Amino acid sequence: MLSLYDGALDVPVILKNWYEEEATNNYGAYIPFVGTVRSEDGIDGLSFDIYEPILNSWFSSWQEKAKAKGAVIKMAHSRGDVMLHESSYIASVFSPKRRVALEFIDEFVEDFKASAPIWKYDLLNGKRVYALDRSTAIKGSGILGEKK
Amino acid sequence: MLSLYDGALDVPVILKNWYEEEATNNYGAYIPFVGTVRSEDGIDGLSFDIYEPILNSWFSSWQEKAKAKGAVIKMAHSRGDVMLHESSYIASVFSPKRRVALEFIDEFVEDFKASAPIWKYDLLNGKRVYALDRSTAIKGSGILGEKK
Amino acid sequence: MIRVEFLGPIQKPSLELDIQNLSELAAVLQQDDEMSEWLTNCAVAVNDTLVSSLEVPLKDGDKVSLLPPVCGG
Amino acid sequence: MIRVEFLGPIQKPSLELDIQNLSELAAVLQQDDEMSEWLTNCAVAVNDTLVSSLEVPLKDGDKVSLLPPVCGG
Repeated sequence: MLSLYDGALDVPVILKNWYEEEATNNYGAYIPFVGTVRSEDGIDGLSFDIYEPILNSWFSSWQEKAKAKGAVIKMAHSRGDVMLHESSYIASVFSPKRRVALEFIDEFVEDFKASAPIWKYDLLNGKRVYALDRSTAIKGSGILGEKK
Repeated sequence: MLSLYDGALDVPVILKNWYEEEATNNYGAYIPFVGTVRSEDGIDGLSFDIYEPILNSWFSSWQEKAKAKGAVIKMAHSRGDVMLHESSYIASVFSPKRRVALEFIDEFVEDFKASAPIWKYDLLNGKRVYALDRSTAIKGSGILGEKK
Repeated sequence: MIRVEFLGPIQKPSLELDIQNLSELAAVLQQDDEMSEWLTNCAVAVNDTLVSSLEVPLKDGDKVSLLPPVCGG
Repeated sequence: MIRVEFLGPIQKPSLELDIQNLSELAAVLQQDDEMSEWLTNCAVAVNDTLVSSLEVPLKDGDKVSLLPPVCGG
Protein backbone atom coordinates (compact mmCIF):
# COMPACT_ATOMS: atom_id res chain seq x y z
CA MET A 1 0.00 0.00 0.00
CA LEU A 2 1.32 3.37 -1.11
CA SER A 3 -0.29 6.57 0.19
CA LEU A 4 0.59 10.13 -0.80
CA TYR A 5 -0.42 13.11 1.32
CA ASP A 6 -0.35 16.86 0.77
CA GLY A 7 2.04 18.26 3.39
CA ALA A 8 3.39 16.59 6.54
CA LEU A 9 2.43 13.06 7.58
CA ASP A 10 0.45 12.35 10.73
CA VAL A 11 2.95 9.74 11.90
CA PRO A 12 1.17 8.39 15.03
CA VAL A 13 -2.08 7.87 13.11
CA ILE A 14 -0.41 6.18 10.13
CA LEU A 15 1.66 3.86 12.35
CA LYS A 16 -1.46 2.97 14.33
CA ASN A 17 -3.60 2.33 11.24
CA TRP A 18 -1.00 0.08 9.64
CA TYR A 19 -0.47 -1.84 12.88
CA GLU A 20 -4.20 -2.41 13.25
CA GLU A 21 -4.69 -3.35 9.57
CA GLU A 22 -2.21 -6.22 9.95
CA ALA A 23 -3.02 -7.11 13.56
CA THR A 24 -4.46 -10.55 12.87
CA ASN A 25 -2.35 -11.49 9.83
CA ASN A 26 0.23 -13.33 11.93
CA TYR A 27 3.24 -11.15 11.18
CA GLY A 28 5.84 -11.43 13.94
CA ALA A 29 7.77 -8.30 12.96
CA TYR A 30 6.66 -4.78 12.02
CA ILE A 31 9.42 -2.27 11.22
CA PRO A 32 8.50 1.27 10.22
CA PHE A 33 11.15 3.72 9.06
CA VAL A 34 10.11 7.34 9.71
CA GLY A 35 11.92 10.20 7.96
CA THR A 36 11.70 13.64 9.58
CA VAL A 37 12.88 17.04 8.29
CA ARG A 38 16.04 18.13 10.11
CA SER A 39 17.10 21.68 10.83
CA GLU A 40 20.27 22.09 8.70
CA ASP A 41 21.84 24.83 6.62
CA GLY A 42 19.22 27.37 7.63
CA ILE A 43 16.32 25.76 5.79
CA ASP A 44 12.71 26.38 6.82
CA GLY A 45 11.63 23.00 5.51
CA LEU A 46 11.60 20.80 2.44
CA SER A 47 9.28 20.48 -0.51
CA PHE A 48 8.64 17.46 -2.74
CA ASP A 49 7.52 16.76 -6.30
CA ILE A 50 6.42 13.20 -7.08
CA TYR A 51 5.91 11.53 -10.44
CA GLU A 52 3.22 9.03 -9.58
CA PRO A 53 3.08 6.66 -12.58
CA ILE A 54 6.69 5.54 -12.17
CA LEU A 55 6.53 5.66 -8.37
CA ASN A 56 3.57 3.27 -8.51
CA SER A 57 5.31 0.77 -10.76
CA TRP A 58 8.53 0.96 -8.71
CA PHE A 59 6.50 0.32 -5.55
CA SER A 60 4.59 -2.58 -7.13
CA SER A 61 7.82 -4.33 -8.05
CA TRP A 62 8.95 -4.09 -4.41
CA GLN A 63 5.59 -5.34 -3.18
CA GLU A 64 6.09 -8.41 -5.40
CA LYS A 65 9.55 -9.00 -3.95
CA ALA A 66 8.12 -8.71 -0.44
CA LYS A 67 5.28 -11.09 -1.24
CA ALA A 68 7.77 -13.71 -2.43
CA LYS A 69 9.20 -13.69 1.10
CA GLY A 70 5.82 -13.67 2.81
CA ALA A 71 6.15 -9.98 3.70
CA VAL A 72 4.13 -6.82 3.05
CA ILE A 73 5.36 -3.25 2.50
CA LYS A 74 3.47 -0.04 3.24
CA MET A 75 4.69 3.41 2.36
CA ALA A 76 3.51 6.99 2.85
CA HIS A 77 5.10 10.13 1.41
CA SER A 78 4.38 13.85 1.40
CA ARG A 79 3.78 16.06 -1.62
CA GLY A 80 4.57 19.77 -1.38
CA ASP A 81 5.90 21.52 1.71
CA VAL A 82 6.96 19.84 4.96
CA MET A 83 8.38 22.08 7.66
CA LEU A 84 11.18 21.50 10.18
CA HIS A 85 10.63 18.57 12.55
CA GLU A 86 7.66 17.37 10.55
CA SER A 87 7.81 13.98 8.82
CA SER A 88 7.62 13.37 5.07
CA TYR A 89 8.23 9.64 4.71
CA ILE A 90 7.27 6.34 6.31
CA ALA A 91 8.15 2.92 4.94
CA SER A 92 7.12 -0.23 6.82
CA VAL A 93 7.73 -3.91 6.45
CA PHE A 94 5.59 -6.61 8.03
CA SER A 95 6.96 -10.15 7.93
CA PRO A 96 6.60 -13.43 9.79
CA LYS A 97 10.24 -13.43 10.89
CA ARG A 98 12.57 -10.69 12.07
CA ARG A 99 15.55 -11.33 9.73
CA VAL A 100 13.45 -10.84 6.61
CA ALA A 101 11.98 -7.62 8.00
CA LEU A 102 15.34 -6.21 9.13
CA GLU A 103 16.98 -6.90 5.78
CA PHE A 104 14.01 -5.78 3.72
CA ILE A 105 13.54 -2.41 5.38
CA ASP A 106 17.21 -1.60 4.76
CA GLU A 107 17.18 -2.65 1.10
CA PHE A 108 13.84 -0.96 0.46
CA VAL A 109 14.82 2.39 2.01
CA GLU A 110 18.15 2.45 0.16
CA ASP A 111 16.55 1.66 -3.20
CA PHE A 112 13.85 4.23 -2.47
CA LYS A 113 16.55 6.87 -2.04
CA ALA A 114 18.27 5.83 -5.28
CA SER A 115 15.27 5.16 -7.52
CA ALA A 116 11.93 6.58 -6.41
CA PRO A 117 10.91 9.46 -8.73
CA ILE A 118 10.65 12.12 -6.04
CA TRP A 119 12.44 15.47 -6.12
CA LYS A 120 13.44 17.39 -3.03
CA TYR A 121 13.73 21.14 -2.65
CA ASP A 122 15.03 23.18 0.26
CA LEU A 123 12.70 25.91 1.45
CA LEU A 124 15.03 28.90 1.88
CA ASN A 125 13.72 32.44 2.44
CA GLY A 126 10.46 31.59 0.74
CA LYS A 127 12.19 30.02 -2.27
CA ARG A 128 12.17 26.40 -3.45
CA VAL A 129 15.76 25.37 -4.21
CA TYR A 130 16.35 21.97 -5.87
CA ALA A 131 18.58 19.83 -3.62
CA LEU A 132 20.83 18.65 -6.45
CA ASP A 133 23.85 17.94 -4.22
CA ARG A 134 21.87 15.41 -2.11
CA SER A 135 20.16 13.83 -5.12
CA THR A 136 21.05 10.63 -6.93
CA ALA A 137 20.88 10.07 -10.69
CA ILE A 138 18.59 7.12 -11.39
CA LYS A 139 20.44 4.05 -12.70
CA GLY A 140 20.85 4.33 -16.48
CA SER A 141 20.81 8.14 -16.47
CA GLY A 142 22.72 10.16 -19.02
CA ILE A 143 21.88 8.33 -22.25
CA LEU A 144 20.50 11.48 -23.89
CA GLY A 145 23.83 13.23 -23.32
CA GLU A 146 25.82 10.67 -25.31
CA LYS A 147 27.38 12.29 -28.36
CA LYS A 148 27.24 10.45 -31.68
CA MET B 1 14.75 4.60 27.93
CA LEU B 2 13.69 1.09 28.94
CA SER B 3 10.08 0.43 29.97
CA LEU B 4 8.64 -2.85 31.22
CA TYR B 5 4.90 -3.53 31.22
CA ASP B 6 2.74 -6.26 32.72
CA GLY B 7 1.10 -8.02 29.77
CA ALA B 8 0.78 -6.86 26.16
CA LEU B 9 2.14 -3.53 24.93
CA ASP B 10 -0.13 -0.75 23.68
CA VAL B 11 1.90 -0.35 20.48
CA PRO B 12 0.16 2.70 18.93
CA VAL B 13 0.44 4.67 22.20
CA ILE B 14 4.09 3.77 22.77
CA LEU B 15 5.09 4.60 19.18
CA LYS B 16 3.24 7.91 19.43
CA ASN B 17 4.75 8.86 22.79
CA TRP B 18 8.29 8.12 21.65
CA TYR B 19 7.77 10.04 18.39
CA GLU B 20 6.48 13.05 20.29
CA GLU B 21 9.21 12.90 22.95
CA GLU B 22 11.89 13.26 20.27
CA ALA B 23 9.92 15.50 17.90
CA THR B 24 12.12 18.58 18.27
CA ASN B 25 15.46 16.86 18.85
CA ASN B 26 16.42 16.99 15.17
CA TYR B 27 16.59 13.26 14.49
CA GLY B 28 16.08 12.52 10.79
CA ALA B 29 15.33 8.83 11.23
CA TYR B 30 13.10 6.92 13.68
CA ILE B 31 12.98 3.14 13.29
CA PRO B 32 10.86 1.07 15.65
CA PHE B 33 10.96 -2.72 15.58
CA VAL B 34 7.69 -4.24 16.87
CA GLY B 35 7.56 -7.92 17.87
CA THR B 36 4.14 -9.58 17.88
CA VAL B 37 3.11 -13.05 19.11
CA ARG B 38 2.49 -15.36 16.15
CA SER B 39 0.05 -18.26 16.05
CA GLU B 40 2.33 -21.30 15.76
CA ASP B 41 2.41 -24.84 17.10
CA GLY B 42 -0.97 -24.48 18.77
CA ILE B 43 0.13 -21.98 21.41
CA ASP B 44 -2.35 -19.66 23.13
CA GLY B 45 0.32 -17.05 23.71
CA LEU B 46 3.72 -16.48 25.26
CA SER B 47 4.86 -15.58 28.73
CA PHE B 48 8.06 -13.79 29.82
CA ASP B 49 10.32 -13.64 32.86
CA ILE B 50 12.78 -10.76 33.05
CA TYR B 51 15.81 -10.29 35.27
CA GLU B 52 15.89 -6.53 35.56
CA PRO B 53 19.31 -5.75 37.09
CA ILE B 54 21.23 -7.32 34.21
CA LEU B 55 18.72 -6.15 31.60
CA ASN B 56 19.26 -2.59 32.82
CA SER B 57 23.04 -2.77 32.60
CA TRP B 58 22.89 -4.46 29.18
CA PHE B 59 20.55 -1.70 27.97
CA SER B 60 22.74 1.07 29.42
CA SER B 61 25.76 -0.23 27.54
CA TRP B 62 23.78 -0.06 24.28
CA GLN B 63 22.55 3.43 25.10
CA GLU B 64 26.19 4.48 25.46
CA LYS B 65 27.05 2.98 22.08
CA ALA B 66 24.10 4.81 20.54
CA LYS B 67 25.11 8.09 22.18
CA ALA B 68 28.59 7.80 20.67
CA LYS B 69 26.93 7.89 17.24
CA GLY B 70 24.52 10.69 18.14
CA ALA B 71 21.61 8.25 18.41
CA VAL B 72 19.09 7.29 21.10
CA ILE B 73 17.49 3.90 21.81
CA LYS B 74 14.12 3.25 23.43
CA MET B 75 12.82 -0.15 24.35
CA ALA B 76 9.63 -1.61 25.82
CA HIS B 77 9.01 -5.23 26.82
CA SER B 78 6.24 -7.24 28.41
CA ARG B 79 6.38 -9.24 31.64
CA GLY B 80 4.05 -12.20 32.09
CA ASP B 81 1.46 -13.33 29.56
CA VAL B 82 0.97 -11.94 26.05
CA MET B 83 -1.66 -13.60 23.91
CA LEU B 84 -1.74 -14.34 20.16
CA HIS B 85 -1.47 -11.28 17.90
CA GLU B 86 -0.57 -9.06 20.84
CA SER B 87 2.86 -7.42 20.96
CA SER B 88 5.54 -8.00 23.59
CA TYR B 89 8.53 -6.04 22.33
CA ILE B 90 9.38 -2.67 20.78
CA ALA B 91 12.89 -1.39 20.18
CA SER B 92 13.45 1.99 18.53
CA VAL B 93 16.41 3.94 17.28
CA PHE B 94 16.41 7.68 16.65
CA SER B 95 19.39 9.08 14.81
CA PRO B 96 20.32 12.10 12.72
CA LYS B 97 21.05 9.97 9.64
CA ARG B 98 19.38 6.91 8.18
CA ARG B 99 22.42 4.63 7.79
CA VAL B 100 23.23 4.77 11.51
CA ALA B 101 19.61 4.01 12.39
CA LEU B 102 19.25 1.14 9.91
CA GLU B 103 22.46 -0.52 11.08
CA PHE B 104 21.82 0.12 14.76
CA ILE B 105 18.33 -1.33 14.88
CA ASP B 106 19.60 -4.54 13.27
CA GLU B 107 22.59 -4.92 15.62
CA PHE B 108 20.54 -3.99 18.66
CA VAL B 109 17.70 -6.44 17.96
CA GLU B 110 20.11 -9.29 17.24
CA ASP B 111 22.11 -8.68 20.41
CA PHE B 112 18.87 -8.37 22.35
CA LYS B 113 17.87 -11.83 21.15
CA ALA B 114 21.27 -13.27 22.12
CA SER B 115 21.95 -11.47 25.39
CA ALA B 116 18.98 -9.83 27.11
CA PRO B 117 18.09 -11.77 30.30
CA ILE B 118 14.52 -12.57 29.33
CA TRP B 119 13.01 -16.05 29.30
CA LYS B 120 10.17 -17.08 27.02
CA TYR B 121 7.50 -19.69 27.71
CA ASP B 122 4.82 -21.06 25.42
CA LEU B 123 1.32 -20.96 26.86
CA LEU B 124 -0.06 -24.41 26.01
CA ASN B 125 -3.30 -25.72 27.49
CA GLY B 126 -2.94 -23.45 30.49
CA LYS B 127 0.67 -24.48 31.13
CA ARG B 128 3.83 -22.39 30.86
CA VAL B 129 6.43 -24.37 28.86
CA TYR B 130 9.99 -22.99 28.65
CA ALA B 131 10.90 -22.37 24.98
CA LEU B 132 14.34 -23.96 25.27
CA ASP B 133 14.62 -24.85 21.57
CA ARG B 134 14.23 -21.18 20.50
CA SER B 135 16.50 -19.87 23.27
CA THR B 136 20.15 -18.88 23.03
CA ALA B 137 22.81 -19.51 25.67
CA ILE B 138 24.35 -16.18 26.70
CA LYS B 139 27.97 -15.77 25.55
CA GLY B 140 30.31 -17.38 28.10
CA SER B 141 27.72 -19.90 29.29
CA GLY B 142 28.70 -23.32 30.56
CA ILE B 143 31.62 -22.48 32.85
CA LEU B 144 29.98 -24.15 35.84
CA GLY B 145 29.77 -27.42 33.92
CA GLU B 146 33.52 -27.64 33.31
CA LYS B 147 34.95 -30.70 35.06
CA LYS B 148 38.20 -30.37 36.95
CA MET C 1 3.87 13.05 -32.69
CA ILE C 2 5.89 12.26 -29.58
CA ARG C 3 5.27 14.15 -26.35
CA VAL C 4 8.39 14.93 -24.30
CA GLU C 5 7.90 15.84 -20.63
CA PHE C 6 10.45 17.33 -18.24
CA LEU C 7 9.87 16.27 -14.65
CA GLY C 8 10.67 17.73 -11.24
CA PRO C 9 13.08 20.65 -11.19
CA ILE C 10 13.54 20.99 -14.97
CA GLN C 11 11.68 24.20 -15.68
CA LYS C 12 10.78 23.52 -19.27
CA PRO C 13 7.39 23.12 -20.96
CA SER C 14 6.58 19.85 -22.73
CA LEU C 15 7.52 19.45 -26.38
CA GLU C 16 5.67 17.76 -29.25
CA LEU C 17 8.22 16.33 -31.66
CA ASP C 18 8.08 14.37 -34.88
CA ILE C 19 10.85 11.84 -34.17
CA GLN C 20 11.33 8.11 -34.70
CA ASN C 21 13.58 7.12 -31.81
CA LEU C 22 15.48 8.36 -28.75
CA SER C 23 18.64 9.05 -30.73
CA GLU C 24 16.75 11.72 -32.63
CA LEU C 25 15.50 13.14 -29.35
CA ALA C 26 19.08 13.27 -28.05
CA ALA C 27 20.15 15.17 -31.18
CA VAL C 28 17.32 17.70 -30.73
CA LEU C 29 17.93 18.29 -27.01
CA GLN C 30 21.69 18.56 -27.44
CA GLN C 31 21.04 21.74 -29.48
CA ASP C 32 19.40 23.28 -26.39
CA ASP C 33 22.02 24.95 -24.17
CA GLU C 34 19.80 25.07 -21.09
CA MET C 35 19.37 21.27 -21.31
CA SER C 36 23.04 20.32 -21.56
CA GLU C 37 23.55 19.74 -17.85
CA TRP C 38 20.31 17.77 -17.47
CA LEU C 39 21.07 15.44 -20.35
CA THR C 40 24.05 13.97 -18.53
CA ASN C 41 22.17 13.19 -15.31
CA CYS C 42 18.58 12.48 -16.37
CA ALA C 43 16.99 9.06 -16.68
CA VAL C 44 14.56 8.47 -19.55
CA ALA C 45 11.20 6.75 -19.52
CA VAL C 46 9.07 5.79 -22.50
CA ASN C 47 5.40 5.51 -21.62
CA ASP C 48 6.39 5.49 -17.93
CA THR C 49 8.88 2.64 -18.24
CA LEU C 50 12.54 3.48 -17.67
CA VAL C 51 14.82 2.65 -20.60
CA SER C 52 18.58 2.27 -20.63
CA SER C 53 19.42 2.55 -24.33
CA LEU C 54 18.83 5.03 -27.15
CA GLU C 55 17.90 2.13 -29.44
CA VAL C 56 14.25 2.41 -28.51
CA PRO C 57 11.82 2.96 -31.38
CA LEU C 58 9.04 5.50 -30.80
CA LYS C 59 5.59 5.47 -32.34
CA ASP C 60 2.95 8.14 -32.72
CA GLY C 61 1.40 9.00 -29.35
CA ASP C 62 4.31 7.79 -27.21
CA LYS C 63 5.32 9.80 -24.18
CA VAL C 64 8.97 10.33 -23.25
CA SER C 65 9.82 11.61 -19.75
CA LEU C 66 13.10 13.00 -18.46
CA LEU C 67 13.75 12.28 -14.76
CA PRO C 68 16.50 14.32 -13.09
CA PRO C 69 18.37 13.06 -9.98
CA VAL C 70 16.00 12.03 -7.21
CA CYS C 71 15.92 12.44 -3.44
CA GLY C 72 12.80 11.18 -1.69
CA GLY C 73 12.36 10.79 2.03
CA MET D 1 27.94 -16.61 53.02
CA ILE D 2 27.31 -16.49 49.29
CA ARG D 3 23.77 -16.37 47.92
CA VAL D 4 23.16 -18.41 44.74
CA GLU D 5 20.07 -17.59 42.68
CA PHE D 6 18.55 -19.60 39.83
CA LEU D 7 16.80 -17.41 37.27
CA GLY D 8 13.99 -17.90 34.77
CA PRO D 9 12.93 -21.49 34.12
CA ILE D 10 15.26 -23.15 36.66
CA GLN D 11 12.81 -24.27 39.32
CA LYS D 12 15.16 -24.28 42.26
CA PRO D 13 15.16 -22.21 45.47
CA SER D 14 18.14 -20.01 46.24
CA LEU D 15 21.10 -21.46 48.16
CA GLU D 16 23.29 -19.95 50.86
CA LEU D 17 26.77 -21.45 50.57
CA ASP D 18 30.06 -20.99 52.38
CA ILE D 19 32.41 -20.95 49.39
CA GLN D 20 35.46 -18.92 48.30
CA ASN D 21 35.18 -18.91 44.53
CA LEU D 22 33.17 -20.12 41.52
CA SER D 23 35.19 -23.32 41.19
CA GLU D 24 33.84 -24.39 44.58
CA LEU D 25 30.33 -23.52 43.41
CA ALA D 26 30.82 -25.65 40.28
CA ALA D 27 31.92 -28.58 42.46
CA VAL D 28 28.83 -28.24 44.67
CA LEU D 29 26.35 -27.92 41.80
CA GLN D 30 27.90 -30.79 39.84
CA GLN D 31 26.77 -33.08 42.70
CA ASP D 32 23.18 -32.09 41.96
CA ASP D 33 21.68 -34.30 39.24
CA GLU D 34 18.79 -31.97 38.43
CA MET D 35 21.32 -29.18 37.70
CA SER D 36 23.56 -31.10 35.30
CA GLU D 37 21.83 -29.96 32.14
CA TRP D 38 21.64 -26.34 33.29
CA LEU D 39 25.31 -26.14 34.16
CA THR D 40 26.33 -26.63 30.53
CA ASN D 41 24.12 -23.86 29.15
CA CYS D 42 23.85 -21.29 31.95
CA ALA D 43 25.72 -18.01 32.11
CA VAL D 44 26.97 -16.83 35.49
CA ALA D 45 26.79 -13.38 37.04
CA VAL D 46 28.47 -12.20 40.23
CA ASN D 47 26.66 -9.25 41.79
CA ASP D 48 24.77 -8.81 38.52
CA THR D 49 27.85 -8.66 36.32
CA LEU D 50 28.36 -11.52 33.87
CA VAL D 51 31.65 -13.40 34.31
CA SER D 52 33.41 -15.71 31.87
CA SER D 53 35.86 -17.56 34.10
CA LEU D 54 35.73 -19.67 37.26
CA GLU D 55 38.76 -17.77 38.61
CA VAL D 56 36.55 -15.21 40.28
CA PRO D 57 37.02 -14.78 44.04
CA LEU D 58 33.87 -14.44 46.13
CA LYS D 59 33.50 -12.53 49.38
CA ASP D 60 30.90 -12.66 52.12
CA GLY D 61 27.59 -11.20 50.91
CA ASP D 62 28.22 -11.72 47.20
CA LYS D 63 25.35 -12.86 44.99
CA VAL D 64 25.84 -15.39 42.22
CA SER D 65 23.12 -15.78 39.55
CA LEU D 66 22.66 -18.55 37.00
CA LEU D 67 21.08 -17.40 33.73
CA PRO D 68 19.74 -20.13 31.42
CA PRO D 69 19.38 -19.60 27.63
CA VAL D 70 17.39 -16.47 26.80
CA CYS D 71 14.74 -15.56 24.26
CA GLY D 72 13.28 -12.09 24.59
CA GLY D 73 11.04 -10.40 22.06
